[in-house]
Amino acid sequence: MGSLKSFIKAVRKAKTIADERAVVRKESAAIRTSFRDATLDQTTRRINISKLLYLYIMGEKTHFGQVECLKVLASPRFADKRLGYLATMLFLDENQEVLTLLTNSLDNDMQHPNAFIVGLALCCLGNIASPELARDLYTNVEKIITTNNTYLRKKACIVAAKLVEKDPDLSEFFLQKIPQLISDKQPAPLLGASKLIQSLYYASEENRPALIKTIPSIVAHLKRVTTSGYMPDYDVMGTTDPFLQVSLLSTLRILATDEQCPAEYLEQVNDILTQVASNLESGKNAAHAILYECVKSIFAIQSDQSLKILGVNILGKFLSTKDNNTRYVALDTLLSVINIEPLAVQRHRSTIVSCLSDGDISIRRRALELSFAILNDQNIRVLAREILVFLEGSADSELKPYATSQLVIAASKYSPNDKWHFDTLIRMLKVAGNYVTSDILSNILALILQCNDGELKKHAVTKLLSSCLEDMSQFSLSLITIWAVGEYGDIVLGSNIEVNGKQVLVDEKKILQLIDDLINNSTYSENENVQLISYILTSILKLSIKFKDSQSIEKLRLMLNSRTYDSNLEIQIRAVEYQEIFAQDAKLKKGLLARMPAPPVKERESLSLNNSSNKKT
Amino acid sequence: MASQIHFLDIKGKPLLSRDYKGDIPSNTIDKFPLLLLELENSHEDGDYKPFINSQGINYIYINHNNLYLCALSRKNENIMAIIIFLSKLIEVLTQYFKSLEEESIRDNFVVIYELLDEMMDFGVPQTTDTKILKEYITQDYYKLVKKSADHLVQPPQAVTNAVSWRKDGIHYKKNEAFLDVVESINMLINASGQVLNSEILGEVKVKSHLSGMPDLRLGLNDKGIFTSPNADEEAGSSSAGQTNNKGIEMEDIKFHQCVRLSKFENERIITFIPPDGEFTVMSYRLSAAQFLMKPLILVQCKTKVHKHSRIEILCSVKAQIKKKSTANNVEVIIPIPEDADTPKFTPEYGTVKWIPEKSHIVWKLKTFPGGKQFHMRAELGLPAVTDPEEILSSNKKPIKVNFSIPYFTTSGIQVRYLRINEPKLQYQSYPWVRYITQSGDDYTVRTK
Amino acid sequence: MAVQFLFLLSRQGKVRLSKWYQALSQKEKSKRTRELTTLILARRAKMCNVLEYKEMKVVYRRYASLFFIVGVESGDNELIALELIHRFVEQMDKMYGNVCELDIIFGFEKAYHILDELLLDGVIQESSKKEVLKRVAQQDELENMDEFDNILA
Amino acid sequence: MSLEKRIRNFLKGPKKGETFELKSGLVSQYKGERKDAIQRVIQAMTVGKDVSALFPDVLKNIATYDLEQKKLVYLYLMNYAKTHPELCILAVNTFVQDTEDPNPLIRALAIRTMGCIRVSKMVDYMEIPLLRTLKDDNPYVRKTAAICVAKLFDLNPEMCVEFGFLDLLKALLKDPNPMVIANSLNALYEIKDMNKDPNLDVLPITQDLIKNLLTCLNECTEWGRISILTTLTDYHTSNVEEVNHIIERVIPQLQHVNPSVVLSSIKTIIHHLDVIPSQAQRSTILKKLSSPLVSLVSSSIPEAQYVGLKNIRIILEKYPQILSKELRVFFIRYSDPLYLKLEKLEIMIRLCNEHNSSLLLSELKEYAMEFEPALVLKSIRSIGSVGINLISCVVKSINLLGDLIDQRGGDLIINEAVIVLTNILRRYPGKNDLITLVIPIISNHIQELEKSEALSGYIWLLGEYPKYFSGLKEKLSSLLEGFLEYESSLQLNILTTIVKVNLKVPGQAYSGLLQKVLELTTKECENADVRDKAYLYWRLLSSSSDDSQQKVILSKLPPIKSTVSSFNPNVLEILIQELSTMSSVFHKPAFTFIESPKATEKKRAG
Repeated sequence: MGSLKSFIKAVRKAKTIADERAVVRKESAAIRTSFRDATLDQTTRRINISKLLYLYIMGEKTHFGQVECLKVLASPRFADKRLGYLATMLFLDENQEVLTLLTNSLDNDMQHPNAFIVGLALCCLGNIASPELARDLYTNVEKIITTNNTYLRKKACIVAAKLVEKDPDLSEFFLQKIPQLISDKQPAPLLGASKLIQSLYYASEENRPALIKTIPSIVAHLKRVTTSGYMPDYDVMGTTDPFLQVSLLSTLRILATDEQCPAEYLEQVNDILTQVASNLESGKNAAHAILYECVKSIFAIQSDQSLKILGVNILGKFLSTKDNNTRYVALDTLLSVINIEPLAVQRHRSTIVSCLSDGDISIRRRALELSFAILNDQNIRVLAREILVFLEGSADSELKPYATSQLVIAASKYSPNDKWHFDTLIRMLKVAGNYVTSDILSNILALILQCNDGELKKHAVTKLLSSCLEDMSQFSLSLITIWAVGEYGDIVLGSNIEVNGKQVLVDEKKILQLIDDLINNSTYSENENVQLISYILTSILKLSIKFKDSQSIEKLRLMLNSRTYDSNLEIQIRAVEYQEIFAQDAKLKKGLLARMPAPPVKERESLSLNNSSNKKT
Repeated sequence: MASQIHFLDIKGKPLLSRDYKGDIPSNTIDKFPLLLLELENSHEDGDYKPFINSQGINYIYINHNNLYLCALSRKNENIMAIIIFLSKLIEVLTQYFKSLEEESIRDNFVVIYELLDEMMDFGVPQTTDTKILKEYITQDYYKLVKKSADHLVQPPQAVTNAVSWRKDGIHYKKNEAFLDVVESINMLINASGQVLNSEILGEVKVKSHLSGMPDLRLGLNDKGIFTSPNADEEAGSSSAGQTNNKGIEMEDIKFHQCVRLSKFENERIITFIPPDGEFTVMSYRLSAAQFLMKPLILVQCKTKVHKHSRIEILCSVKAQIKKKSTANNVEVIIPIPEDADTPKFTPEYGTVKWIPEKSHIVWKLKTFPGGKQFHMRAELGLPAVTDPEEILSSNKKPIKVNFSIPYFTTSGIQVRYLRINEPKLQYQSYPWVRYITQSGDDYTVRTK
Repeated sequence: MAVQFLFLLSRQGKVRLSKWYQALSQKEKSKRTRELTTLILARRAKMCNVLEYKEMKVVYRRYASLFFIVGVESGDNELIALELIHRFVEQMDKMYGNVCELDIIFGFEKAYHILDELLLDGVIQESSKKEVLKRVAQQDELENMDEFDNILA
Repeated sequence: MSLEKRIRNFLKGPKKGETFELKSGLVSQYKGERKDAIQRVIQAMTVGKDVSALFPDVLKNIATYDLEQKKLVYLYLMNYAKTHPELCILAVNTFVQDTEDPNPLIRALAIRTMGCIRVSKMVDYMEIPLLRTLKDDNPYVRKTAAICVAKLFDLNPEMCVEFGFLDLLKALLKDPNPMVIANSLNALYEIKDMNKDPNLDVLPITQDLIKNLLTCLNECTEWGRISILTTLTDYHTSNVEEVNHIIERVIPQLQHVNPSVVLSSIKTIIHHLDVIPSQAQRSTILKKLSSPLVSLVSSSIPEAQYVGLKNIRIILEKYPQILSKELRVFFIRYSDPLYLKLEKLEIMIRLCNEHNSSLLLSELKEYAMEFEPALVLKSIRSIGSVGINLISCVVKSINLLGDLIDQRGGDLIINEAVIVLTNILRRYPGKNDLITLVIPIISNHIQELEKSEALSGYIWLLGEYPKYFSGLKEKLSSLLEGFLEYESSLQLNILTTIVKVNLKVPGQAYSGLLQKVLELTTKECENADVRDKAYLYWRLLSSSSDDSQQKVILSKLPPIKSTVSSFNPNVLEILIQELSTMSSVFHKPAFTFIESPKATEKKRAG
């Protein structure tokens, strides 16, 4: 076995992927075999682990090296420990069984006189602690967190935060340390303390009153950092310690949004936000990061009107920059502003709409969600048009189910009149009928059922029919049309509709033709087909009392009949039952197939993009 | 047929492209990696298809050596032809560069462009025969290019000839033709040694060192072939796929393009003007049920897995062939878990080697006399921490067996004669024939 | 802000360094790496550096031939994540002296050492530019002393 | 310098230098340097760098005797012609000269490249060279020129027709050289696809043409044969003699080594087959297709095998007997990619008959023990299909499924097995022995049912065979919990079952449940389809006679025939006509996924 370097070289020399795999697998096998060698010297052991690290980076399996890592880190030598811990943190996670073997080493090392060894153990615990490890080792962390050694204290804070996440019952031990920790002025321990406050806050409601009391200290820290002069070690393009500022700001936001936060504290927070936001010179990413964090806070907490205006202005500036990242976060943030300052966001409508056709999907996503957020009864005509354009033109199939659902929900809320409402829905079905969720589909049908205006109903059904005759590739359009034709066939029979620019008479033959085409020439998935056929069967039954021509009626019967052997259970049940109903006398049938009563009106909540994307059935 | 042809790496990144028709935007292929990703994600549901239709564009691709060759088209094209064309492209390039992979594409882009130009025009396949292409597309121009235009390399007549596979004026001092009859056996054997499925894939290979434009006639002892289709018209069926009492039933005979197919169909005679050098004149497939009731090489194997510590393998192999025959280079390839280590082997005969990159061990027996049986024991370590993803998979992987048995064809097929006639040169010539039976790609034994 | 994972990717799509702060199976890690590789390599230079992926946001930045990619929670500050990447790059640059892809390939341990002094459980633990490097250097020295002890023993 | 800047410089620096270097190389006084520079330009172009700025400098190197260099320059021109249409015209002279070169290779290269330079002005200069090359003595030049006519048509159809090129091309169909004929045929096909003029008959397929092509078929390269076979398939005749002649000529092609020639031949034969009046003769011909069909599956390219399998499935539906003896060929190989395995199962299940059923079942059992979930599921389905197709196998199938559940278990397998078992009972309704075999298996795993199809089956069985289930009432009422969260198909199923049980079980034991389900479906449910059904039941129960109620609701489902999917007859006919094409692998007619040229045109414009 050679050195790590020669191994890496051999991998890089491989000309094909297959060659590379061979080199890697052979080496991996040699390492496994080497592990069995009880007489192995420490240097070779280290080389083995280093090679495993390289394998890990390449995405290869390393499970067989877990035990060996634990052995190496148990060595007294620092180099062994350092490498052993490094590998352990990468190869193991909180779910590994061998983790229990680690407890002892961690315990010992956290009590080691050498700070760096303590540091390694802390780092390891912080990365892969399981609830058991947390309970077994919290006392060690409790001790270290009050040490004078800044290097260890900063680490201990973050580790404590992790332990509290793993077992909230450990809160009490660390909560009492907070006053002391937050009075530290050094940036690194403050970063740690800030994180610990956040973890404790989320771990239990009981912790919160005590944590809220730290607000004045945090405000003071922020004040100090923002007014401090140039600090070369912490300066990023003219901004002092953006990492600390962002961390403190986010902690402040969490605490200040709590209901129990007293008004005087809120005032302090308002002041400091004003100060931070107005003193920063924008233009550089680091400054933008802080401004962005401020704006998020401004709209999360109860803030003054003037501060809100400041926040809106900052976002406005963000939107107008050339930097795409800043534009992206601005779009993202506007979403949370909409409920607080709707008018301010409305002002950016044209920018938002133009982003719907941006070349970057990240921007498009944000713009789409925002478009729906700003949609109201004033602008629905304009925005609906833009969204339909998006649905027709865009290739983002993952965004479309969201867009159709939202459009339907928004149209129900804000449509200016019923005709517009139906026309918009039908246009949507025409351009994106394959991206409608079943829930929304039901909703559209319910709307038709609920419509009491006969003329409008006729308008809707004929329009559906002509759209479907023009293009049968949009599933929801077909489904809704076939249902409507069944229920309202009597309304449309005999009327003239326009199909591809030509006048067409809707007669029994035409409807039979439509059904036939849907059955024979459509190309939906198996599931969709089952649904479509089920709908068609019901329509056939309903049409049987609406048709006059005996030949047409016989055709309907044959269509039902042909499905009585269908391998799909639902279709077969339906076909058989309907066949029996078909044979019943006309009077009974009329009664059974009378107009269906309208369903209850359901209110639908707007969705957010992240939750809706996996909902497509 | 194809609007564009692309060579792409395993992630779908284009390496070299040729646009033949200009009816598809040139950045269309950039979507390919994303489409591949989508496809891979649907792989486990079995929704994977080696073809994609996205926004009106068809992506037709084949995978070779971690490369994709992809053709784009808007129309409802002959997909089989496209796939075969792509595979021909691989074949030609492999013959040009020994092996086709990312690096050889980068290194030889000039020649590849030339070949792409010659093999397809406006999306229509042209010449795909390497022997002919090599006549005028060479990697070494300096030998051919002279100072003036008159001496430039010319398109070989063969490109457009009816005999598009052979050039004029070939000359050999000694005119010889070598015939190899090779039968590959594919067999599926269950754990108790029963044959579930078997087939013989036969090939008659020719190495021709003959001058001029020789006309060859090959005679075999296959009854089916030599029975005229009209002879048993009354039976209502013709011969090629039909059982014959004494002859050998050949199914699925395929001929090299040089063989006169209609002559064969009408008169059952195999005649052809051979390409120069090596080629396969015909191939056939036989359902082996009538020849092979039991495995030629029988393998029985017991595996015992002791979790977290080791795996034990006990294997025996028996040559169920005639005593006087010998199987050569027998290899028994036994799958083992991916994370095994520290192999210990005790073969009764032969050598055993662990091939970790393929997760198997290979037991090699150089010569294996008929009727003999040997045993082998193997033991390998397994890690204390089990691989969370190691499912049943490796257990179900079958054992593969390789072997070759010279001087013998399983089907009993024989070459009766090879008549060589060069009308102009009238030379003396010598045909040589060899026979061999070997394992096919799929001679496998299922494990429990 | 908590980083969920970080990896370095070459333009050819090879991973040069990776660290996961979430407990995921190897299979899942590979799957995500592969998906993100495809998604990020397909993005054009002018696009923004944020990608919404599963329930998180992926922030990336290209330096010469390497992409630095981090996954953060969806409510996290994407711009500070960019600063974090930049800080990591800066520190490596100082450590290796003009860092290049090869340095990281052959010296990945050093990169991990910096990372472990910069982040703990995905949380930034040190914002001073000097401190991280100083601590890494001190530990390097400790390792050397081991060697020294070894020779004496 | 900051790191950022340094990195930026690093990125930009060499780029500028590179272009500059290339530029000076292209105009170097040394030949070798110039050629080297051209090569590097092409290399840069290959990896996607934009080197169009070098256009004028590359162009300067066009006049050369070095064939390789000429090809490279031409290649460059083709690539960047669109961005530099004006400059392209500067190359015209060289092109025209080259079409008169004594070397046919140069003549062909020039005319081929000219056609690929998609600049409208180029058209004006093409007339004379194209006329000349179409009549060239050398067939290599003619076959290249033939394709060039299609390229010209693409650029300017009016001119192509006006100047008589189309007619010249048609005339080439009688060329003595088979390759020229094949290319002319191909060019005409391309033109046919591009043509928008309804009055222009691009490729009239006449008896004479067919005759000519049939003689040419054996002389052609494999690709030429495919083109000819396409034309033979596009030819329609009811003349039996003619059809016999065509089939006779095509049958030898079934032995061709190229699978696409084989498949195209099969397609041609099937296309003309129906014209032959004698049933016996037709089946003789069909028999000849079985071996070639099987050969498609032994190709060494999995993608080609897949296309083969997809086409076999179509052909099998039209001619179910064609491969009745060939089951074993479709056995799954361990090394097959998953998509092949699944497709092979599709074929195997369609070949199942009394003779091979037990062999098939034992194979299916093996596959059901594999680890790829999709393969396992499909194998379970297939086990069920065997039992459904053959009554002799039904008990064996059921036991096999029961064993699988016991041995492997897991939600995936249980759900799939329950679906299959339900279908078996639908095939053999009312058979007590089967019911008592199946229902206990299902009853033991009700908790594990998740998949809606499996749940559906189970719910239906509750209504169909209520006597066989214990605790029916609890089972039914538990279904009503969370009713509104179920998908509509399950809601429908529960509704039907409760209505059925109510009619079947005398007394009022289930009337509470009935009331509840009707309320839920009519008052709470929004789904129109579910509501339709609910109102139908409600109205039926409240207004009609017991007799009609019984008739409608308790009508027995006739035994299903098969669970193997089949094409709708219209689709099948189209697919048979579209064998070997894209639509044969998607199993969808072309019109459903291929844009019409009109729509394409719109997109290109927009």
